[in-house]
Amino acid sequence: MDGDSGWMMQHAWLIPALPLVSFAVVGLLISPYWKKGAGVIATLSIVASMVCAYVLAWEYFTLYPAGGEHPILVPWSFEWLRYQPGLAANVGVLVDPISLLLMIVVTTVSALVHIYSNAYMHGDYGFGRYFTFLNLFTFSMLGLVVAPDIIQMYVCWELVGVSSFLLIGFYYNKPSAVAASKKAFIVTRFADLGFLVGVLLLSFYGYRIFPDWSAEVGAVANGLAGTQPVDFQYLNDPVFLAKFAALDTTFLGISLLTLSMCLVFMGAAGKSAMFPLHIWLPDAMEGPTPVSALIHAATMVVAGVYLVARLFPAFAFSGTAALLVAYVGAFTSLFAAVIGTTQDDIKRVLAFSTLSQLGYMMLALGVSTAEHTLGYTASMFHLFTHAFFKALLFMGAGAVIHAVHTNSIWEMGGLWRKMPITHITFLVATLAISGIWPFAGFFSKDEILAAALGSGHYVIFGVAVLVAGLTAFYMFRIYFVTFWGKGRGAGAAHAHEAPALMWMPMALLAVLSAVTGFFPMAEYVHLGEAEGHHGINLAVVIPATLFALIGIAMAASLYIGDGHRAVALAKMLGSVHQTIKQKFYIDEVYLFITHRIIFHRIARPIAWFDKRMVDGGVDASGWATRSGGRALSLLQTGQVQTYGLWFTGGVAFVVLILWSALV
Amino acid sequence: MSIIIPEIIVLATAFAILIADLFMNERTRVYLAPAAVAGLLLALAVMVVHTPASGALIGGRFTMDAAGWWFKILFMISALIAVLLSMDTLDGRARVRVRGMGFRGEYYSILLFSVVGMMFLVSARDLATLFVSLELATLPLFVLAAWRRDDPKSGEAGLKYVVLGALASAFIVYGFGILYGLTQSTDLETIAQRLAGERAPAFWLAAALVLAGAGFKLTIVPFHMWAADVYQGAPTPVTAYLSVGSKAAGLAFAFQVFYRIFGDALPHWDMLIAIFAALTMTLGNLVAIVQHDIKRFMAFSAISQAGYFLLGFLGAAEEGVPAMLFYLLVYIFSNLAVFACIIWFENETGKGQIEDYRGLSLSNPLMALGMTLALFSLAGIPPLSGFVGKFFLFSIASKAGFHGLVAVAAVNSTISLYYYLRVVRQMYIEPVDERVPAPGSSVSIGLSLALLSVPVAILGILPTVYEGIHAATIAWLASMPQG
Amino acid sequence: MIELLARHSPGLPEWLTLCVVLYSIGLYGLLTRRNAIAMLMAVEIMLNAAALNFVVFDRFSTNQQADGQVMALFVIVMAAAEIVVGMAIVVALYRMRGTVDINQMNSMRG
Amino acid sequence: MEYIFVLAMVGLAAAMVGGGLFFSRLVAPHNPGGNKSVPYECGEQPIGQAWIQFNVGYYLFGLLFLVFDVEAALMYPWAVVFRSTGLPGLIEMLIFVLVLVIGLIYAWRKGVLEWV
Repeated sequence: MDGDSGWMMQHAWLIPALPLVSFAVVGLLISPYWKKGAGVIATLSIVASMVCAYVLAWEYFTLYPAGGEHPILVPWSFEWLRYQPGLAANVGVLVDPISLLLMIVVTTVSALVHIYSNAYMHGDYGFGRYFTFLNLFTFSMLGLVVAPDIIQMYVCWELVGVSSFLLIGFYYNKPSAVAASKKAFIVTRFADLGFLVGVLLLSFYGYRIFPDWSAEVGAVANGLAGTQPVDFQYLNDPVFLAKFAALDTTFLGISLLTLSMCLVFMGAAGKSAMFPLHIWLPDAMEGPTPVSALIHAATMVVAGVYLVARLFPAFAFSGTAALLVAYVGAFTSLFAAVIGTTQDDIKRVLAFSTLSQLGYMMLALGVSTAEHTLGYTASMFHLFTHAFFKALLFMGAGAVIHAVHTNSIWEMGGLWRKMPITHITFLVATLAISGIWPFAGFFSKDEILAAALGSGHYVIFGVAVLVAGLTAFYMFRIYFVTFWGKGRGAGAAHAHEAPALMWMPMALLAVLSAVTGFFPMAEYVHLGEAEGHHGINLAVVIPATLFALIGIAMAASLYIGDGHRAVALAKMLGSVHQTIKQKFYIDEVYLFITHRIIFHRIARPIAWFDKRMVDGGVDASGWATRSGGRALSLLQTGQVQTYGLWFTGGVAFVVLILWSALV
Repeated sequence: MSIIIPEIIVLATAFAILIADLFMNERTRVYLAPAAVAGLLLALAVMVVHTPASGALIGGRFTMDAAGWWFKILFMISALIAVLLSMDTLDGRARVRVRGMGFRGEYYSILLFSVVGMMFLVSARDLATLFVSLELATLPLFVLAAWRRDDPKSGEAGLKYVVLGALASAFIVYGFGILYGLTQSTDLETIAQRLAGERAPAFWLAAALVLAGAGFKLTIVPFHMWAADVYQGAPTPVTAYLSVGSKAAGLAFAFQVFYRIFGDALPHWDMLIAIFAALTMTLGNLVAIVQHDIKRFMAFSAISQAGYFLLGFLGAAEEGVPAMLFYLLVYIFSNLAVFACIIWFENETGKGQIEDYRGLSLSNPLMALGMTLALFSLAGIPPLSGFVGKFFLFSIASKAGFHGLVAVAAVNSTISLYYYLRVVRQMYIEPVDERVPAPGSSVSIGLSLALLSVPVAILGILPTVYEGIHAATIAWLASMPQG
Repeated sequence: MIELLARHSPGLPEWLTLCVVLYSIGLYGLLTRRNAIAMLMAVEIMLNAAALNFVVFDRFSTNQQADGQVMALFVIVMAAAEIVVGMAIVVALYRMRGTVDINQMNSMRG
Repeated sequence: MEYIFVLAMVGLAAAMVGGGLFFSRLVAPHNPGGNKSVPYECGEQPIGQAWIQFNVGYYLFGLLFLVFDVEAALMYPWAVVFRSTGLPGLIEMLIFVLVLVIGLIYAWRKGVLEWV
């Protein structure tokens, strides 16, 4: 590395290492003996990691100031697994604007969630276990973010999945939580299968193309000697992509590049809950609410977006794969927003809103191209702002749930008086997500819309504007129902403000949600030339704000007061409303497919075959092995002279073999 | 001169313990084990401080090189842990007293003599020193195996070991005699030079005799027969030391003869080595399945592990040697960790059948966890160190073109997983009929297990150690006469 | 008579044959004798055959290093050490079992 | 021709042994039978057969003896070359003997030399 790179740059590994150490310490030593200490130590480690991330960002942008060139650095790495000469997987830390962005988001939100959880989980039976898992998650997520190669990315990707699984099923004596955790794990694992195949394809061809590539770009001369065929820098290299896309091998007429990118996107879609792999996310709300805030709103679910962004040059080169990303994103955002308007469970509404916003980020990535990269910046910008306001929304929801002991918005109401701080912060976040000036969401959404419009995808632009309106509608729906009107349930009557440890992180996030929109993201995160903050594009702002206001107005008219108009509307819509409320019966479709078709028609016969034939075979081979062992053990007679005879026979055997081998 | 200091320290410790024992009473003899530990630690420290030591003494009859450095470190670590594991039994701290385990001073000094023998073995460059140090390494093991004076099984184990060991020595020394006759030299380097291209039948006979001797120490089928009975009959701490020390010495001896004497002919023997590797792992694994006594079970496990070691001889030395050394390291740690639990369990309960371990996860979860970890490492489950070690060895065999052998090895790995899991199943899954009384804990064994578990878990993930071994091997090969 | 002896003084092949015969006798004894002490004696014969082997080669070798004789000495010493250990074990075993019959030493097998 | 001395030596040795036997036969009184045919066991009355198993104590002494027996085997060649090895050779041999002496002292202190 450069001699003048700072201390933090050289010790960047500390950022993921601190949570890992804390995970080990808390999990093995602290949590069994000193529950309270578990929370404190876990929190401190994340705060330390957060400080490191800030220092690292500061050092990086001091070296490479805003608006200029932002190279990808790998300040620390070591060879981890050498498969064969010229193919090794490294473990390391990659530093560039988007990894820094993610590091900051992950550590900040994680630190705040840790603080918040100290109060939220107070007195819970699994307090120590909770913080152990939370640390594990933070470590895995940071490891994923800083991965310099696709192998580390994949390993951490799976670790993130595991910790998510553990946290969703945190209340393991609650059957619905266990079912939800299984569902999340199976669905994301299924998606990861695609990712894995994609990784294998990439590394297989990456390895084969690698010698050509290094000859062509003069890797050794250009200081790229340490590059491995699985490094992102190599996989994103235009020379490599051109060679990869030009390979003769195709699959069903799709080029291998597009195929592997689509497979990688399958993994990303699973983790970021894109349609049709979204079904696990609403159920994942069974986990503790701070976990939802951290994992299922701010960080883990954006891993898919991050993965696409990380491989953006490859997606852009493929084109087709990018379009797939754009359309899946757009559809998911609309689809989820529609469902979000009908849900009664406050966390579920937020979950669908997360889906919708993730769709937004995906579509922004999808519409951008190698030349026109505004969407890339916009997507990262939205990821950044969304992390704060969505975490805040979840924390607010957590505070409310903590106070009223129910998830149903119809049992809340009138909470603004009893929980003033929660109310204010929730309102800020709601305004932010609805895209009202000057809150953060306004700016990032605005950029996404501008990107969609600028790239000429008018359908997608239209969908996005519509979704902006729907978002405002359903968010203000739950806002009005929860905080306005009269208390409708027993819990709502006895609600009281959250403790300081809970509201302080919320207040901090509220400030962030309000102001981060003014952050000149484009000067920091960009591909190629910095395009500069493009200012306010009226063609975008006017329809978006208009739709948002319409949404708010509709929500106000329907849900302020006793809500009889909403009931009447729902009745009028009848089966349509019911269909939406049942999430378009997607879960039922999956159930039908898995149970009726896969289990009954396919799995049962296979199981029968397995039981009768395969197991029989396995049993037989086990029996044969054991009998073989028993027979051979008879040679061991216990007679030392027999042993001596074997020894002598062995010598004779060696002589014979050597004779035949050397003659 | 400094290169021989570790040997001198260990030897001096051995004598000091022997003499001190004469003037001590039963109460003060508990300090003998710490003294042995201290001596070994001091020797280890000198060894580490003097890296990378190389050089020759006594007219080249005692030389030191990078690979030898690793071997000596491993020998000393094995002995160190063996002493730690023996302490409770010998000092009578076991809850179920093991009778007939007296004479502590002798025990430790004999163990140290054996270590010195092994250390000289890797430094030997002459048939005489090679043979004498091999005997010095082995003879103490005979004595240790027969240590328990009131246990007929221990005596029987010792007798079988000594008879077969003497037979192996006779084969080796006769082979050496023929080699001497062929080359008129006892210097290994000269022998290798004069043997180059040798195709006389006498050469095959000599090679066969020496290989059989090496196979005996390494427990290669069909020279392995002694191992099961000796492992089972010997006192458990001795078995622990035998299982790693004897194997390490066997590998060191195999190194000496394969690379220093037969280096020229070795590439022609790959088929022979492959056959023995396949035989060894298969037989060891199959017979291990039907065992009930945990020590006998570990004996067959050790036999099958020896088969994996052989794979390393199939490839080029610069790849095979580091792989074998690394696997030896991993094997020593994992096997000693398993034996730490076995010794502890025997001390606490006096039992040694696999079925007796039922419910251990409830009565002592930490011990059960340590044992599980080590067994998984032996079975080669990623990401434990055993997996990485096997991975290197398998890849060498596959590069050498022995795909069938790799398939056999992989099948054997699966079989071994089955029987290692048998133990784990007893500890974790089998229902417990009565509440197992919570066994006590032991400082020395707990410490050893803790020390061992860490490398078992992380050696596979941290590549530094392997890289160190690799670099050492390259240095060693460079120091070899004709590369 | 002296000339007769000189003409028929045994050469390398004869000596080597003697070594092999001795060695084989020892091996045969080891594999067939039931008495543990007799087995140790058989081992001793084998080791001595090996020592003789060295001496023979040394006698017929062209260099004057006497390496073979040194080896033979070491072999003798090692053989003695081996026998000492073996005898000690046999004695201990006899005290416990009252027999040195190797065929009865099979309590561990399978 | 140099073997003639060996031959003469053999003849002389045979003559001395044979002569001794012959002379004693000539002069000694000849009175076989009675206690004289009993095996000589240091003046003790023989008990049982000669083909008995010996007391293990004999073996222990035998083992200790063997150590020094073999030591002598190594000392002869050392003595032959002692003139050329000089002081270092002496020190080496002393170390060697010291090791054996330690063994002997150990056995002595442990009571191996006491007859049981």
